Amino acid sequence: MNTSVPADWYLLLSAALFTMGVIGFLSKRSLITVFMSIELMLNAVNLSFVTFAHEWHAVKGQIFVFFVMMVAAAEAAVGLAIIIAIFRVRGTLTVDQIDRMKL
Amino acid sequence: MTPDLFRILPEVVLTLAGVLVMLADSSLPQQADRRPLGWLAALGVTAALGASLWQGSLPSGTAFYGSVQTDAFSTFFHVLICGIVLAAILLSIDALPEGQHHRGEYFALMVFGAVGMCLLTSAVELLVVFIALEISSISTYVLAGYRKDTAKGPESAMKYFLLGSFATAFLLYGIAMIFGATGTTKIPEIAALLPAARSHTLVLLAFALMMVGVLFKVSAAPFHVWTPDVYEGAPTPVVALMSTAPKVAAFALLVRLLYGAFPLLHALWMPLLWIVAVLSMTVGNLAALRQQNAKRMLAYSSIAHAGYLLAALAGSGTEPIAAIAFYTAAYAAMNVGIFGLMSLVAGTSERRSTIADYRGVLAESPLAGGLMLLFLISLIGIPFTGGFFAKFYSFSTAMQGGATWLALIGLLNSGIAAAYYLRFAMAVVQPKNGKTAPEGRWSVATVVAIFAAGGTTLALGIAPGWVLHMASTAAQSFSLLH
Amino acid sequence: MDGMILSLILVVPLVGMGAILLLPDRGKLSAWIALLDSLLTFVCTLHLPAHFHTQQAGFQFEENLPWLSRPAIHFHVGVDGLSLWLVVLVGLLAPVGVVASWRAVQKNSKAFYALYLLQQTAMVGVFVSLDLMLYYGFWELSLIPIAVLTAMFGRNLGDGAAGKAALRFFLYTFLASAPLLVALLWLYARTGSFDYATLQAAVASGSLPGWQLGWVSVAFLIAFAVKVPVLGLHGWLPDLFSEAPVAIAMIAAGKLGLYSLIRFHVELFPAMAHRAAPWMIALATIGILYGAMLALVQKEFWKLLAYATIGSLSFCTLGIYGFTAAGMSGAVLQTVNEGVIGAALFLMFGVLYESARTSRMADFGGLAKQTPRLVTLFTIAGLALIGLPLLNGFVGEFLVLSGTFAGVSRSWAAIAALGVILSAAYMLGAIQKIFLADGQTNGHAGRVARDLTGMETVTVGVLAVLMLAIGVQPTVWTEAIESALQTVTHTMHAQGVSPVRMESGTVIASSMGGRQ
Amino acid sequence: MNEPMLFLPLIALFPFTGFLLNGLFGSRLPKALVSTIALLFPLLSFAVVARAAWMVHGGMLLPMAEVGTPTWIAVGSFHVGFQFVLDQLSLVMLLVVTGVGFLIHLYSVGYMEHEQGYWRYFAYLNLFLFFMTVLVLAGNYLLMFVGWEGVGLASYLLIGFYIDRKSAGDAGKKAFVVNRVGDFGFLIGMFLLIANFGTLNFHQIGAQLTGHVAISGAAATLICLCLILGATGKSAQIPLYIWLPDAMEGPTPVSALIHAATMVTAGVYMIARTHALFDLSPTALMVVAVLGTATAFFAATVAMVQTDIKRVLAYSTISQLGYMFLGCGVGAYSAAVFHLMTHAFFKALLFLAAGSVIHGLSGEQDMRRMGGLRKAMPVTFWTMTAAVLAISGFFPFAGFFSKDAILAAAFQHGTLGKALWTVGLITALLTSFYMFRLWYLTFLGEPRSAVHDNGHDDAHAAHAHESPWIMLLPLIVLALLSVSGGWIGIERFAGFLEPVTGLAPVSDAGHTELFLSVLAVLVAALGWFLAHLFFGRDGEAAEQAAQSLAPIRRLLEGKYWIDEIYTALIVRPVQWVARFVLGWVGEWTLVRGSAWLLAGIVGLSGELLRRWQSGNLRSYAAWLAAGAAALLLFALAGTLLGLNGFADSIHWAVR
Repeated sequence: MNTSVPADWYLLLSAALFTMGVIGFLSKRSLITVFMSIELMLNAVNLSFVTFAHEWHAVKGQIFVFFVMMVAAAEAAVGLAIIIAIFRVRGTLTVDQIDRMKL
Repeated sequence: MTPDLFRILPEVVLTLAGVLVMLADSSLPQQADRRPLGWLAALGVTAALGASLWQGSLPSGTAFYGSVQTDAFSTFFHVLICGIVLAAILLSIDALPEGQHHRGEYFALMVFGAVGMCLLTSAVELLVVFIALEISSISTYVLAGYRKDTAKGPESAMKYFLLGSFATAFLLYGIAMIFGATGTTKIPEIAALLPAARSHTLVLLAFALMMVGVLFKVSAAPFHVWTPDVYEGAPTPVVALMSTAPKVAAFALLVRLLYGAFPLLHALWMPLLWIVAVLSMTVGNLAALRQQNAKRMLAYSSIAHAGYLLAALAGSGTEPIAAIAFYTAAYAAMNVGIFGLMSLVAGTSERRSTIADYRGVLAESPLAGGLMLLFLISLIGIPFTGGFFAKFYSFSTAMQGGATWLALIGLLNSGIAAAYYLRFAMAVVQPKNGKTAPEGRWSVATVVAIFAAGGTTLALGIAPGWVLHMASTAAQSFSLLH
Repeated sequence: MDGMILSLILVVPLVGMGAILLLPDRGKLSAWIALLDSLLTFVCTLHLPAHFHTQQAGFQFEENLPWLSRPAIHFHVGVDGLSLWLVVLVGLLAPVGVVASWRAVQKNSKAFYALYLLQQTAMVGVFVSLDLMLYYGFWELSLIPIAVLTAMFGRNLGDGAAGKAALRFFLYTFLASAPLLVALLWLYARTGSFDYATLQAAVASGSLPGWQLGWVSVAFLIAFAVKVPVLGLHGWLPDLFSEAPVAIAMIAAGKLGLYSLIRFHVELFPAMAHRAAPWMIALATIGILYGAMLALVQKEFWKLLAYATIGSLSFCTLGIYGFTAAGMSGAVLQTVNEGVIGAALFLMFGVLYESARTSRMADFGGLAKQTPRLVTLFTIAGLALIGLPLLNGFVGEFLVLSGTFAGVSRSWAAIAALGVILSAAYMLGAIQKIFLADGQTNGHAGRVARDLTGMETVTVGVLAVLMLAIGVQPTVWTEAIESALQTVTHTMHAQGVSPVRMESGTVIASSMGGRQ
Repeated sequence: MNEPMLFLPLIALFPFTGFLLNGLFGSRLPKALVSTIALLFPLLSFAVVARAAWMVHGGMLLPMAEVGTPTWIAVGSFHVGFQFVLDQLSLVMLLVVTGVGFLIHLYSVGYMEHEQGYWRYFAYLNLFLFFMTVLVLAGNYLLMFVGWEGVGLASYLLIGFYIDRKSAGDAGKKAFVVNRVGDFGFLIGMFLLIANFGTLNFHQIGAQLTGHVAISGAAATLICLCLILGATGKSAQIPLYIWLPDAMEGPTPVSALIHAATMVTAGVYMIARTHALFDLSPTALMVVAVLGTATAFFAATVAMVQTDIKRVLAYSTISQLGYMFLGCGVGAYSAAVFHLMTHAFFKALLFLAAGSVIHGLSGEQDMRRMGGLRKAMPVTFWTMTAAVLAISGFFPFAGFFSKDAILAAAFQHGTLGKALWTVGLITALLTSFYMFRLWYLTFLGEPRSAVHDNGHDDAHAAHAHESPWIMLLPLIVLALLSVSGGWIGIERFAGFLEPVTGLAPVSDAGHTELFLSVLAVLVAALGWFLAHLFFGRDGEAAEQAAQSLAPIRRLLEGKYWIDEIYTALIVRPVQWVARFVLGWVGEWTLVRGSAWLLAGIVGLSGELLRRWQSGNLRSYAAWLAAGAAALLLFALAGTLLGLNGFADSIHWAVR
C-alpha cells in the first residue's frame, strides 16, 4: 500500500520553486528580494536532494542539504555585508540604480 | 598507504596560514604596519606550493572515502594556483589601498580563496566540489569589493556575488539531478553508472545545469556578462588573482566533469563547447575592440581567452587536457603580469583607467613599459612568448580533432584581438608631453612577482617543453580512468 | 664554423640587444653598440657567400637541433642560393639603418636600438628557417619591432597618424598570417612534421587530400602576398612609409614576403602555385602600372616611394610566377636590388625630412647646389630604381621582363614594360622637384636642409657602389640564385609544372583550365 | 697570325676615367686641371681610334672583336657579354664621335669658362663620350642599349645643366621620358630578338639571317617596328621628336655634340647596323622612309619661323635626321651614314658658331636682336657661312654629296620613292631658305637691339665681340671638314662600308643622277634667293609676306601644337587616370575602402556587443538565464526532438 505522494510531484515542486527563484531574481528591483530569490533557488534544490535521497535510500542527499544550508548561511553573511556596503556608498538598494559600471 | 591528510596537505597548510594571518592581524595594534602579514601569507602559500610539489611524488590515489583525489592533474593545478596566489599576494603587499587595519583580512582572504581553488582541482566528490567552489567564491566576492569606499567597489562585489550565487544555484541543481539519476555524487562513479542512469533526460538536464555553473566561472559567453564590471570595480591586484586563479580552478573542474564524469556525453558536449568557444572569443574580442577602459578591455579579452581554451576541447584523446593545462599556465603568467604592472603604474589610487591614460609609460619607466609590452605581445600571441604556444597547442589540438574551422575562427579572432592589445601597446610606447612619474614603486615583492610572471611568459615561449611535459602527464591521469 | 655560423648570425644581434638593455641610456652609447653589433653581424653574414658552394645542391650551413619533441619543432636552419644574398642584404642594411637613425633618434634610443636589433634576428630567422614553425615564429616576431618602433618613433606622433599606420601594418599582416598558422597546423596534423623537406616531400607525394591542400596553399599565398605587398593588399604600405622611422620603413616591405612566396609557396606547392600563377601575373602586371602611375601624381615623397615600391615589387612577383629561369633569377636579384635602392633613398630623404619636417617635394626645390653629395647619390639611386643599364635595377627588370616575354606572355610583358616609361617620369619628376629649380623661391624646407654627413655619405656611397657592382657584374650574384632555382624548377618539372603560358585577357580562362 | 691589339675597351674607358676623376674630385681641383683631365681622355680615346683607323688603312681586316670579353648577364642559356666589335661602320662612327667630340670639348673650355659647375659639365661630357662609344662599339643589342640609355642619361644631365632654370629641368626630364618611350620599343624589340634568335649578338643574328634560318616577314616587321620606335625616340623623329627643341636649354656645345652630331644619330646608326633585318621587311623600311621624309619636311617648315637661333638649328637637325631615315628607308644605308658624317661636321659647326654668337652677345639667342655681326665676328661669320652652304647642299660642300646621294637613292626607289624624293627636294628648298634666313638675320644688316624690361637699352649686337681662339679653332677645323667632308664621294664611302651595310642600290642611269644633282643645287639656290628677298633687305618683305600668310604662320609658330596635343591626349589622361581612377576608385575606394568597411563592420559589431553590457544586474541575470535555457534546450534537443540523429550519437541513449 503506497499512499505517499509520488516523487515526481516533489521534483516538480522543486522545479517550480527554482523557476520562481529565477523569475524573482530577474524581476525584483530590491537587492534584498533578489538575494532572497537566491535563497529560494537553493531551497528548491534542497527539496530535490531530499527527494532523491528518499528515492535512492541514500543518506548522502540529506547530508548535501545540510552543507547547502550551511553555505547559504555563509553567503547570507557575506551578502548582507556587501549590501550594507552598497547602501553606504550609494544610498540605495534598487538594483536598477546600481549600474555605474557598464558598456 | 598514504595518510588521507597528505592528500589535502596543501589545503591544510593554506588554512593554517590563513588562520595564522587572521590571528596575527587581530593581535597587532590598530596602526601597525600590516605588510609583514602579507609576507606571512606569502610564506604560507610558498609552503603550500612546496606541499603541492611534494604531493606530485605521491602515487596518485584518493582519500576521505574517495572524495579527494591527488594525481598529476591536481598537482599541476595546485602548483599553478599556489603560484598565482603567491604572485597576487606579493603584488598586493605594496599596492593595497590605504586603510591599514583591513590589510590583514585581505591576505587571509586570498589564502582562504586559494584553499577553495586548490581543493576544487582535486575534488572528485561533487559535495566537495560545491564546498570548494563556495570557499573560493566567497573569498573573491569579498576581495572584489575590497575598495569599499569607492562607488565601484561594492557594486563590483554585489554583481559578482549575486550573479555568482545565481549560477552556483544552477550548478547545485545540476548536482541534485545527477544524484537523482545515478544515486551518486562521486565523479568516477557517475561515469560508471551513467549508462544505467534512471532517466536520460535527467542526466542531460543535470549536465546542462552544471555547465551553466562552470561556464559562468570560466566566464564563457553567454555567461560572461559579469566579468567586465567586476574587474573594473575590483582593485587591480585582486583582478590579477581573480582573472586567473579561480578560472584555472574552474577549468580544472570543467575538465574533471567532462572527462571524469561525462566522457560518454562527448558527442553532446563537444559541439556545445564548440559553439560556446566561438561565441566566447568572438563576443570577447569584438566587445573589447572599442573599449576605452583598460581593465574592462582586459576583462573582455579574458572572455576571449576562455574561448581559445574551450577550443582545445574539440581535440581527441587526452590531448585537450594537456592543451588546457598549458594554456591556463601561460594565461595566468601573462595576466598576472599585465595586471601587476597596471597596478604598479596606475598606483593605489588607480588614477590611470583608460587606455589613453597609459600613454607614455615606456618613456617614464622603460622597465615597466617594456614589460607591459612583453605581456601584451604574449596576449596577442606572438611567437617566443607563452601566449603563442598556448594558442598554438589549443588550436593544434582542435585541428588534430578535425575542427579546422574552429581553429580558423579562433586565429582570425586573435587577429582582431591584436587590434586592441596593440592599441594598448601603442599607448604605452608612444611618448607623451609632460612627464608623470609612475605612482607605484618597485618594491622587492613587486619585482619578484612581475619578474616571475615575465620569466614564465618568456620561458613558456622559448622552452615550453617542460611545462608541456607536465601538462601531458597531468592529462595522462585521465586516461587511467578508462 | 660552418655549422654554427647561422646561429651566430641570429644570436649576435640578440647579444647586442641585451647589452643595450643592460647598459644605461647615455648619449650615443646605444647607437654605437647597435652600429658595432650590426657591423659584426654583417661581417658574419659575409662568411656565407665566402664559403658557399655554388655547385652544391640543397641547403648549406645547416643546423638541425630538436627544440620541442611534441609537437615536433626543430631549430632547423640552412641557407641556399635563394636566401644567401637576402641574409647578406639584411646584414648590410642593419648598419645602414643605424646610420639612418643616428640623428633622427635622440630620445629613448635604448628602446629603439634594442628593438631594432631584435628585428635583425627576426628577419634573418625568416630567411634561414627550414622548420615551418620556426619560420612562422620569426615571421610573426618581425612584426613587433616594426609596429612598435613606428608607433614610438614615427613621424606624426601628435595626431596619432603614426600609431594608426603601425596598427594598420600589424593588422594587415597579422590577420593574414592567421590562416597561415591554421594551414601549418593542418599540415602538421596530417604529416606530423613541420620540417620543410618532409612537408615538401609529403605535398609532392600527393598523399594529402587535394582540395584541402589547395586551401592550405591559398592561405600561404595570402599571408605572403600581404607582406610583399601584392596589389590590392597594399593598404598598409603608403601609411607605413609616411609614418615609420626611416630605418624601419626601409626593411618593412619586399624581401620577407617575396622570399616566402618562392620558398613556401612556389617551392612547396608547385602545382597550386601554377594554378595561382595567372592571377598573380595579372596582379603583378597591373601592379607595376598601378604603382608607377600613382607614384606619378604624388606630392609627398614618402608616398611616391611607397607606390614606386609597389611597382618595383610587382616586377618581382611577375618574375616569380612566370616560372621561367630568367624571370625567377631576376625576381630574386630584384628583391635584393629593391632593398639596396630603397635603403639608400630612404636614408637620403630621411636626412631632408629630419631637418625640414616635411615630405612635400614642392617644399624643397633647388637644393642641388646646397647639397651636392646628396643630389649626386640621390640621382644615382633614383636611376638605379628606374632601371638604368649598368645599375642594378636594370638587370633585375630586364631578366624579369625577358623571362616573362619569352616564357609567359608577350602582351603582358609589354604592358609591364610600360612601367619603365612611367618610372622614369616619376623619379625624374621627384629629383627635379626636390633638387632642381622649380621656378619659385625655395621654401622654408629648402633653407634648413643639410647635406649628408661623412658617415652618411660613406654609407650611401657603399650602397651606390653596390648598385653599380650588381649592375655590372650580376652573374656573381645570379650564379648562386640560379643554382637554387634549378632545384625549384626541377621540383616543378617533377610534378609536371611548366612555365605558365598566358595570353592577354585569359587570366580567368587559364586558371579555370588549370583546375580541370 | 697574331691578332693585333686594338684596345677597344680603352676607347670607352678613357672618357669614363675622366668622368670619375672630374666627377669625384672636380669640385676641389683647379680649373686648369679639370680642363686638362677633360681634354686629355677624349684625346686619348681619339688616339686609340685613329690608331685603329690607321691599322685598317694598313690592311687590317674588319670586323675585329675584342677577345675574351667578360660576361655581363648569364641566366640559363641566355648569355650576354661586354662585347666590343670594331667594323667599318663603327669605325666611321667612332671617328666622328671622338673626333668631333674632342673638338667640342676643346671649344667648351672657352665657352664654359665662366660657368658655375665647370667640373660638373666636363664630367658629364666625358660620361657622354663613354656611353656613346659603348653604344657604337657594342657587339650586341643589350650593350648597345647600355650606351643607348646612357647617352640619354648624359643628355638629361647636360640639358638640365643650368640647375637654376626650371625650363632646363623640365626639358631634361622631357628628353629622358620621351626617350624612354623609344627605349620601351627597343626593349620589346630585344625581347622579340631573343625569342626569334635566342641571342642578342649582332654577329650571331647576322649569321642566322644569312644562313637562311627562317624568320617570317611578319616577325621581322614586328621587330623592326619596335626598333623603329626606339630609333624615333633617340633620333628625334615623328612621333617622338618633341624633346629635341626643348633640349636646347642645355649649353650650346652640348647641343652641338649630343643633339646634333652624335647622340641623335644613334637611331640611324642602329638601323644601319640592323639592316639585314630591315631588308627582310619592306613594310618596316617603308615606315622608316615615310617617317623620315615626313619629319624632314615638317621640321623644316617649323624651322622657317623660329626666332631663337638654337631652335632653328634644332629643327634643322630633326629635319636632317629625317633625311638620314629616308636614306635608310630606301635601302641606302651607306648614304644615310654618309650624311650622318657630313651632318656631324656641319651641324656641329653651326651650333658651335651659333654658340660663338651667343657667347659674343652675352647669352642673347633671339635672332631678332642680332644682325650685322659679320664685322664683329669675322671668323665665326666665315665658318658659319661654310656650314650654311654645306647644309643647303651647294656644290662642292659636304652636304651636297651626302644629301644628293640620299635623294638619288630615293628617286630610284619606285613610285613611293619618287614621291618621297619630291618632298625631300621641297625640304631642301626650305632648308636653304631657313638657313639663309638665319644667316641674314644674324650676320648681315644692321645691329638690332631691343629695349629690355628694365628699360635700359641693352644693345648686345652693337657690342659683340669675337670669341677666344680656343673656341675658334674647332670652328675652323670643322669648317674645313664641312667643305671637304664630302669629297670622298659616295661610291668610295659606300664601298668602304659595304661589308657592313651591304651593297648600295645600283644607280642605273648616270645622266639621271647628274640631272638630279643639278636640280638640287638649283633648288638650294632658289632657297637662298628667297631668303635674300625676304631678309636680305631689313625684313620688310618678310613681314608683308607673313601678313598674307598669317594662318600658316601661326600654325608654324605654334609648331603645329604637337606638344599641346600630346599633353591633352597622353599626359593629361594618364594623370587623370592616376589621380581619379587609380587614386580615388582604386586606392581610396577599393583598397582602403574595403579595409575600412571591414574594420567598420567589426568595430560596429563590437560597439553593439558593448551595448549588451547595460550595467544592470537584472539584465545580466537575464542573459545568464537565457544562456541556461539555451543550454538546456541544446542538451534536450536530442531526446525531446530526435533532431538530426543527435540522440543516436549519444550511444547509450539508444540501447
